[in-house]
Amino acid sequence: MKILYFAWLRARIGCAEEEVRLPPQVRDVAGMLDWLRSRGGGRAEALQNPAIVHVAVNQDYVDLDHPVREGDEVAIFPPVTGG
Amino acid sequence: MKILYFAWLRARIGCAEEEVRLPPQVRDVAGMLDWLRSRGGGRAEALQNPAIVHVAVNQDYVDLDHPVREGDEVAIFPPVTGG
Amino acid sequence: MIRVQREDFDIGVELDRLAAGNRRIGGIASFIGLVRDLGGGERVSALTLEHYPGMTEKKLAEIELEAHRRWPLDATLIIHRYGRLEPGDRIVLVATASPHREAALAACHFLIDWLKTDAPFWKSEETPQGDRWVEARPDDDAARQRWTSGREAEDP
Amino acid sequence: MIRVQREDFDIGVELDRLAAGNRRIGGIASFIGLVRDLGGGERVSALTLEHYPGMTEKKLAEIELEAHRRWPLDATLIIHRYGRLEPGDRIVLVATASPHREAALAACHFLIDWLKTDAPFWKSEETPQGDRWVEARPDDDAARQRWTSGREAEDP
Repeated sequence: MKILYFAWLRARIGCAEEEVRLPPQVRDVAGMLDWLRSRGGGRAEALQNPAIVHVAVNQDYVDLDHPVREGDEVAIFPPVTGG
Repeated sequence: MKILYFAWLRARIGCAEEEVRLPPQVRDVAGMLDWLRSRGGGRAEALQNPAIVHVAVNQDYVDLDHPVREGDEVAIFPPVTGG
Repeated sequence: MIRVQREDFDIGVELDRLAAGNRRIGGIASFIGLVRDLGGGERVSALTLEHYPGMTEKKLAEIELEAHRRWPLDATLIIHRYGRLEPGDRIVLVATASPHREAALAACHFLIDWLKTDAPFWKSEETPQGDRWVEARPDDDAARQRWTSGREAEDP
Repeated sequence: MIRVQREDFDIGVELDRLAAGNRRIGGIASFIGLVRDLGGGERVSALTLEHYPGMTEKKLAEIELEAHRRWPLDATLIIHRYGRLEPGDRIVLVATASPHREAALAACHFLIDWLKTDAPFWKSEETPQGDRWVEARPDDDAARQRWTSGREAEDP
């Protein structure tokens, strides 16, 4: 599964895109974030505050209970500031 | 006193601007309109409906009880339709 | 700034000039009114705009001043044309520039609403049935009214 | 129409194109967002806009579609730039064209409000204290919220 990071999340984790293989017990966004936090490399700190960590699956905003599956494009980013 | 007519009021009365000398008993807009209606030349008909006859004195919208005096610039016109 | 003119205007030039050199400005809102080819269900081949020179400029300046009183605006522009215009031609431009987008958007909306009911312009349309004077729309009075009931703070 | 691009755009050309050949259009509303030289009280010498290619276009298309669902619009345009921009540079253009001025104005306001909260762009500012990521504004969420509480009919 492809995970994209944007803005200061990308900067803090030091990675724009990673290819991961989720363990079978991880089924939703909340589980995925927990699992990512456990992987180190600044992820625990960068992803700690759920209020400012947004997730998109296949380019749609999703909530913590949204399912994630192999083959999804997942993006993790802070609140948007365009316009 | 100068009276200006605009839009269909000008067209119906057939006059864009006239110089008049108000009789001394005419003191306000309502009195002026009554007096103008009595002068003929299509004025009675054109000025009959007060809901669609607007008056400006010295380039400000005014109500029927607003005073009129020699030297004022008076304009009479239908509701505006610009923009 | 107020301009009442027969000539057309260039939107790009006008909006660039509005913000020129002012780096505080974060947003420019604008509204352009165009001549439509339909009026009251009839085909319109042209429009003639008559106005009251002197009072037009006075009213537009008052409306502009009121917008500056209500919102933090760095610059405003109202251009209104008169004379004979054809479908697709520009009639009016209202533009507002502010550090804040809400102020620019609300003030632009306010300016065109007030201009519609307060600026002494009259339109006459050329139709296959002959010329006819455009009637005022009650909608326009209602639109103006919204800005006088103390609700502008909650726009929209 | 949606465009996400690094290059600048020409307002006059874009707005003319929006209404070109359509004589039903009575009003064009637009909003242009510019880079300000101040952010959070600090001098900003430049801004870099990052976005999420693919999702950006998808979200902007959804927002545009929603505007067409809510108002009678003949044409809409959203142009959003990315990359490095300096104070005074254009960031975004939103434009709407409709037979009716109210629809054009309300839809333009709606589009920029929704774009602010829904389109995946992020700004980083260059200041004398170093680079820093712009924080989202609660005001923007509130502005978006107004359009979801069924009050858009009474705009403003």
